Amino acid sequence: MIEYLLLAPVLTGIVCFFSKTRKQVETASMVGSTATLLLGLVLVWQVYKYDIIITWQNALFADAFSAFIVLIVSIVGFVASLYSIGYMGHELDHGAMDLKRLRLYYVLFHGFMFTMLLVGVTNNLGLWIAIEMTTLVSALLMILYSKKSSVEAAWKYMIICTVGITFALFGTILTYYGAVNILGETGDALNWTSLIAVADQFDPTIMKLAFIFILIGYGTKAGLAPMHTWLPDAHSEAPTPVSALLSGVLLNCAMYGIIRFYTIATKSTGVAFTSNLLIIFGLLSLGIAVPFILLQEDYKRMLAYSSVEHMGIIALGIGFGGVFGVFGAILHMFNHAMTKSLMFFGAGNVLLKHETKEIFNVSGLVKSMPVTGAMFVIGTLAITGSPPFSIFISEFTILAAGFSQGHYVATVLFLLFIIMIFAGFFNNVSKMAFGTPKQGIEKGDVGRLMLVAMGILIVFVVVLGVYIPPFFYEMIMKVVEIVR
Amino acid sequence: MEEIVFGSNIMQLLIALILVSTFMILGSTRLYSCVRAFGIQSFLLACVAGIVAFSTGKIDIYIVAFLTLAIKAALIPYIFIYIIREIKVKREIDLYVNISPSLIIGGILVVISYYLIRSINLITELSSFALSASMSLVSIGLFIMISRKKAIMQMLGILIMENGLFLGAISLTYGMPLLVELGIFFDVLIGVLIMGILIFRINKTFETIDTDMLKTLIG
Amino acid sequence: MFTLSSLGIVIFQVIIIVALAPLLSGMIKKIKAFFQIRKGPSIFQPYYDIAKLMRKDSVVSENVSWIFHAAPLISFAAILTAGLLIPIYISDMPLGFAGDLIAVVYLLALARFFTALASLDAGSSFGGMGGSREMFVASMVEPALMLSIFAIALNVGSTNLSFISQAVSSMGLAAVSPYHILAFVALFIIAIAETGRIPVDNPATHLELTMIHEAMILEYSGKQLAIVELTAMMKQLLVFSLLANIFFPWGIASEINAAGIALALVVFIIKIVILGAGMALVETSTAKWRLFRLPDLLSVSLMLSFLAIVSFIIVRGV
Amino acid sequence: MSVISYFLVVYEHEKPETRKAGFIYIVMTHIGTGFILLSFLILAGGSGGFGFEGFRASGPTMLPLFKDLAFLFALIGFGAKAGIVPLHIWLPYAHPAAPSNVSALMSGVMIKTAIYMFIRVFFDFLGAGVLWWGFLVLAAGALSAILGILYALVEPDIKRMLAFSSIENIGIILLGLGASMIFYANGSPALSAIAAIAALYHLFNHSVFKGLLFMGAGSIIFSTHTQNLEKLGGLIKKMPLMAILFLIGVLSISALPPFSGFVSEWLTFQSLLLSFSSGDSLVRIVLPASAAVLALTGALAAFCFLKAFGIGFLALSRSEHAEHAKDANRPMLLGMGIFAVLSILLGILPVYVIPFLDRITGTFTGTSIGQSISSGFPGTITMPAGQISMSAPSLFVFMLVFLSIPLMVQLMKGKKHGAVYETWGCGQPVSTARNEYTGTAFSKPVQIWFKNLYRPARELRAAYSVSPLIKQSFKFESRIGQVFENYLYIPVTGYILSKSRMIKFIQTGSIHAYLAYIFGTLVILFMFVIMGGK
Repeated sequence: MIEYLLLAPVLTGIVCFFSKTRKQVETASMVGSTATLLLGLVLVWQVYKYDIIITWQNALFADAFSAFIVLIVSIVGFVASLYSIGYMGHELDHGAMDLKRLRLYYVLFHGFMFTMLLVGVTNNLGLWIAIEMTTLVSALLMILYSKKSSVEAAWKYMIICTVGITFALFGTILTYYGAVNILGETGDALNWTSLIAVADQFDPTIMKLAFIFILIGYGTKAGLAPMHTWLPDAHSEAPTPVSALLSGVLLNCAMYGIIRFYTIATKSTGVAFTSNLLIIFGLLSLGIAVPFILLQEDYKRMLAYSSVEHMGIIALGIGFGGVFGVFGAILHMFNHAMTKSLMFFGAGNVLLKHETKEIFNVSGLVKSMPVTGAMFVIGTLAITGSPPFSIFISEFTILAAGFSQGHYVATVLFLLFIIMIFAGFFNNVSKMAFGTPKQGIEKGDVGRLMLVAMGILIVFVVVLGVYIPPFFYEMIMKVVEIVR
Repeated sequence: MEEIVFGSNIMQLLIALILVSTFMILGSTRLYSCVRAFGIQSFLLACVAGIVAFSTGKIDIYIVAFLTLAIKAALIPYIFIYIIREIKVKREIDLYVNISPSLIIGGILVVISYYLIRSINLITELSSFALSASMSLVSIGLFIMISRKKAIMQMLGILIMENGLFLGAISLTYGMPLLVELGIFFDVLIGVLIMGILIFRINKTFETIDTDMLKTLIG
Repeated sequence: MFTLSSLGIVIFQVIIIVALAPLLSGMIKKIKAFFQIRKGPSIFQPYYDIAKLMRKDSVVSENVSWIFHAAPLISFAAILTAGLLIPIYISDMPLGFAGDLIAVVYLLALARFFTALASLDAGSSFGGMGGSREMFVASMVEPALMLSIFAIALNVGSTNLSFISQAVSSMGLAAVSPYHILAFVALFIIAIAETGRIPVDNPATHLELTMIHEAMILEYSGKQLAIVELTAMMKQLLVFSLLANIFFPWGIASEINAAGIALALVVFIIKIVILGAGMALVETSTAKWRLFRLPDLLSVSLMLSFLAIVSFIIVRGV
Repeated sequence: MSVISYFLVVYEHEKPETRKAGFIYIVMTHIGTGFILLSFLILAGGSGGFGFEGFRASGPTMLPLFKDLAFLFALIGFGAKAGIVPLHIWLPYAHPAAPSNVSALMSGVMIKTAIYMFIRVFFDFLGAGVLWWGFLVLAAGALSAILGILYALVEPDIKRMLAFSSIENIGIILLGLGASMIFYANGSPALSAIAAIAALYHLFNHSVFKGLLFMGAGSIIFSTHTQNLEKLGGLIKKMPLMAILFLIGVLSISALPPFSGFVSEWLTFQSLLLSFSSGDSLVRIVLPASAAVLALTGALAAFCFLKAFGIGFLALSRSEHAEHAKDANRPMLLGMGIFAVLSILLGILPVYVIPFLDRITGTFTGTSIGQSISSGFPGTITMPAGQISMSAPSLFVFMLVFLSIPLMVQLMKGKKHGAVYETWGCGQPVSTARNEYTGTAFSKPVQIWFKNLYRPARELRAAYSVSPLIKQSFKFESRIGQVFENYLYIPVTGYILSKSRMIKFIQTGSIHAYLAYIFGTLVILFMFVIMGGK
């Protein structure tokens, strides 16, 4: 069953490659992404029923957690492809893009989808290869516009992530070494299932070293604090649908990797070591995001830093542990993916109309682009964690976990940073959204398709804030079992 | 069984030579000499893999050894030379940290990694030597990336780290299952290809591949 | 409760207040003249003034609204209602239940509010200046007034005026303790400010710099001026009776019989004349203070009353 | 609540200062929510349940330090929402920015929800057993009352003045609440019930007359298109009906006898005065002192609203806007009328309101003293001790009776008014609106009295016509320094921004630096593990 899921994006990529006219490419990509979405949902339904699926002599495997990641990837992927039809179409008409590049874009887009799905479903070391491939494909996607800044961003992204991933490889090797002593030379010394069963007999010092390397390696990919430097450049320079995918989904896949190893490492090294590390990194990412959001001039970079902040929150959630903490973190992954891509789409619309990334020369959004403006403001409220929306629920659960687990200082700092980020974020967005529009910006919103895409996401953001469907709740509880 | 294999002094000699080749890269100021040294290093690595395969008699390690030889010793240096010739870049590498201090730092890194691995004291005497060599390879690779300005040198730094990891994998666990090794090689190859494309694109837009120019995105 | 006699007392009280007020101000003017070694007008001069004003026509400014006409009526009514609550010649006032010290203070505030409002109505700068200064003085007076009332209330345990006067009179001479005197002095200073006597405000002048109360009623003439003057005099009488019957309530009739009431009346007149003399003494001996030195004067009275409270607690040793 | 009200505040978002107001508003309330969250977490920490019963259950079991912490966070959190002094800066910005019916709602109801939660947390969850809590609330109340009214006094903008006066009234409510907490902690629930009734009564009154005043201000702005008091004047002739209603609002907020403000202020005074029967001597000193503060606030409130009504409505209109103002339309008057009637009734018939309030205070202070208060003569409120009683209806009746005497005297002889002539201006030929007293002049004495609080700054710019000798016109501008804002909020935000400017430096743009960061973290973590990190 997993193979079909992986096959779908590859097929669409190939079809897009061979299709000539713009109409063909767009229809092919639409059909492909709907297929991926449906297959993803089917997989989730199957996992919901049989708990674990292992195929292809256990190279591919899917349990509740990977199903959760697949769900995020397919939903955001579908909406992103919907959005990119409108976005790329607009770019084409305005001459920023020619047909050849457009076709290349769609091929790489679906390649990127394939690699992220692969991350979700592969077994132990396949994870490393999948993440490595995501870096490669997304680097290519970034240099679509041959602007100076996007090339520079791509180069930095490439170098820093590859360095990070090499460390992760070393970490994986160390875990493999630990496993081999116990499990012997058999092939499956790398799969999650066998590893978790045996995890508590590993030698603690090796596992500590391995966890450090993994944390730094996948931490670079997830944008945790000291290794986040590539994130603002990459996410602000990439084309909008790609940056939505990057910060909405790719960071979650990297976090998926960290949490996988966290479950293994904690069994042998004891909870204190790993969770303290995660809390330190979480608080660091939150702390570093604050100044950059407070004094930001470029709204896409502001959104990128808010991704760093939210990854910090997820790390904190896992670090706090307990049912509350992990549940909050997992829910936060989903909420963040939805809200962040919504915000990036909004930013994309603004970019198309105002052709500038400076917050200073954008104003009166609510007047000039009523629908996007409204959704952008709602998104801002959601992303900063104001009550009626979904992110508030997950942040609140993490806060409650922090308190009940006794990490008082961390929780107070967490709250303080959130408030400061709220102030900075709102200051910038209120400058953009309200007031009178700059001259030369005539009224009227951008493409209808894009608004539909944003509409779907708004539904998730608002509904989840109020009511978590039982099916969804059960799935997250299953994931929590796996992680704890 | 490890002691016998690693007991043989040939293995120690090979690992020592690998370290020497890294220092050659550290010490060289011209691009071509670096690429050549990298080629030698990969070749030596292939020999180490060959010996391990020979002693443990497992077929897939043979394939791995052959692959290292083919890809890392031959194909990648060729790609490097192609890139250098294509971009007509000036030969020497401009550096943040010039040669003598970087050599000293390389030395210190080797000592540190040796001390670190010894303090973990979990593996037998000799293979810990191989592990510390791989650790020092990784750290020197990172140092090269930090201290060299040219984009190509950063690519080279990554590949040196890759070699260090491969050495560590071989010495620790005689290589991973075949499927995984193939995946890693495949990834490394594509990585180099894409970095090449990137370098061409940088050269086209910035007219130089000196990373000092890449400083526009701030704050 | 609402028997004929209590109705009689109430009406008698009203008559006394209306009658005695001009007499009191006449007497104070007489005593002041005596200290300044001049003959001074007769003590019944205020009655003649009011009668004269009643007959005169009134001239009203054109840009005036209904407030200008309503203000004298409301302040007259407020002062008279306050008068009912203060025991003048009989200790348990039949209408005592309707309000206590705080109600009296706020009734005075109501009268002052409407006079100041009327002063603004005419649109002249005199009225504005008078109103602003009056409210400025009032906002300094009220906290000191409240604290001095608390000093007495703490001693007796209630703010009901008749209850206080009965309690203090029953305590006899023992009541004159240190905090009692402190509170009295504080209230005396406030009385000066409240009735607009020399150090705070000069009642006898029309010089815009020194007059506060006069400035407010500058626009009135004829019958309205008469009512306003009468209200001012009644307020003066009430403040004096407050001073007299709270601190030295001896001689107040406790039950309703002709002899007791007559005696109480005589004693009451003597007391307010003595107080008037004291006030006149203060007026002739001090000059008018600058407006922005008044806060110091009134903070003196504030501290005095605060000391009264604190000393009450220390003396009581509770 | 705060999020949606933010959108109401930013309704007319064209004007930049509305956006600034909205921003300050949402950030302050967000800080408030942050603290409230913290205190709820502490409360829930014990039993884990987030429902009110969970809090009620965990209240007594918590150890004292946590209890105090929960109390402090709740005070700061709800204080930010209610606008207690140190956290009040959003109120004078948000209210004038919002359309007036919204600000009527906000200061009438929204601030009260914060008070509701105050009571719920202090009495219900934490059991209000600690004495120093009461003193803290009392101090906060006194401070907010004094500073609120002082700033309201010198404020030329009507709606900002009303916003500041909301802060003052919140202060008065807190005074009542603080007193009731002190009595409760001292173990005399009857007294604390009275104080709580006083607080709740004032809360209810305030919503009524503040709503009335805000609607009045709204209709003024609607017809004269200006919020500045200095430009109004003479409105009583142009908007007679609205003027009467506004006057009723002004009278009740300045707590003058027949109106609602007087009753609640009287009750608060009595509750502060009841301290003489409580044992602790500190209480017997602090409470009368706070009564003095309350008296000062009351007097200043009368002063401030006299200025508002006098300058705004009486005499000649100072600008042509005010000249052409026409009376408010029917629905506005109706709305204001209802509130005016309500505030009169509340003033005259407190006896019916008190048993209703008593049932509320009975729940959380544990005793109901309803009957003892309204026992005596019908319509009077009698205190349990010392026959202290006050009957508002009878005061009103006496007023009416005594009103008739001077009225008859006036009507008795001769025609009502004599000649109508200009105002007396020492013989000046023409009395124009220019020599009328202005709002700032009216409140000048207080400004000089409290000058080191206000730090008034004034500026006089002369415009020269032809030669530097002949001055053509003067431009006078005076500003009142907002102490809290300049000395507390601006330095803090400045510090945060400068610190973040420093941190921004780490994103230098050079790839080598970024790699160095990764290398650094690796080394640090290594040391961490080697040292045998736990």
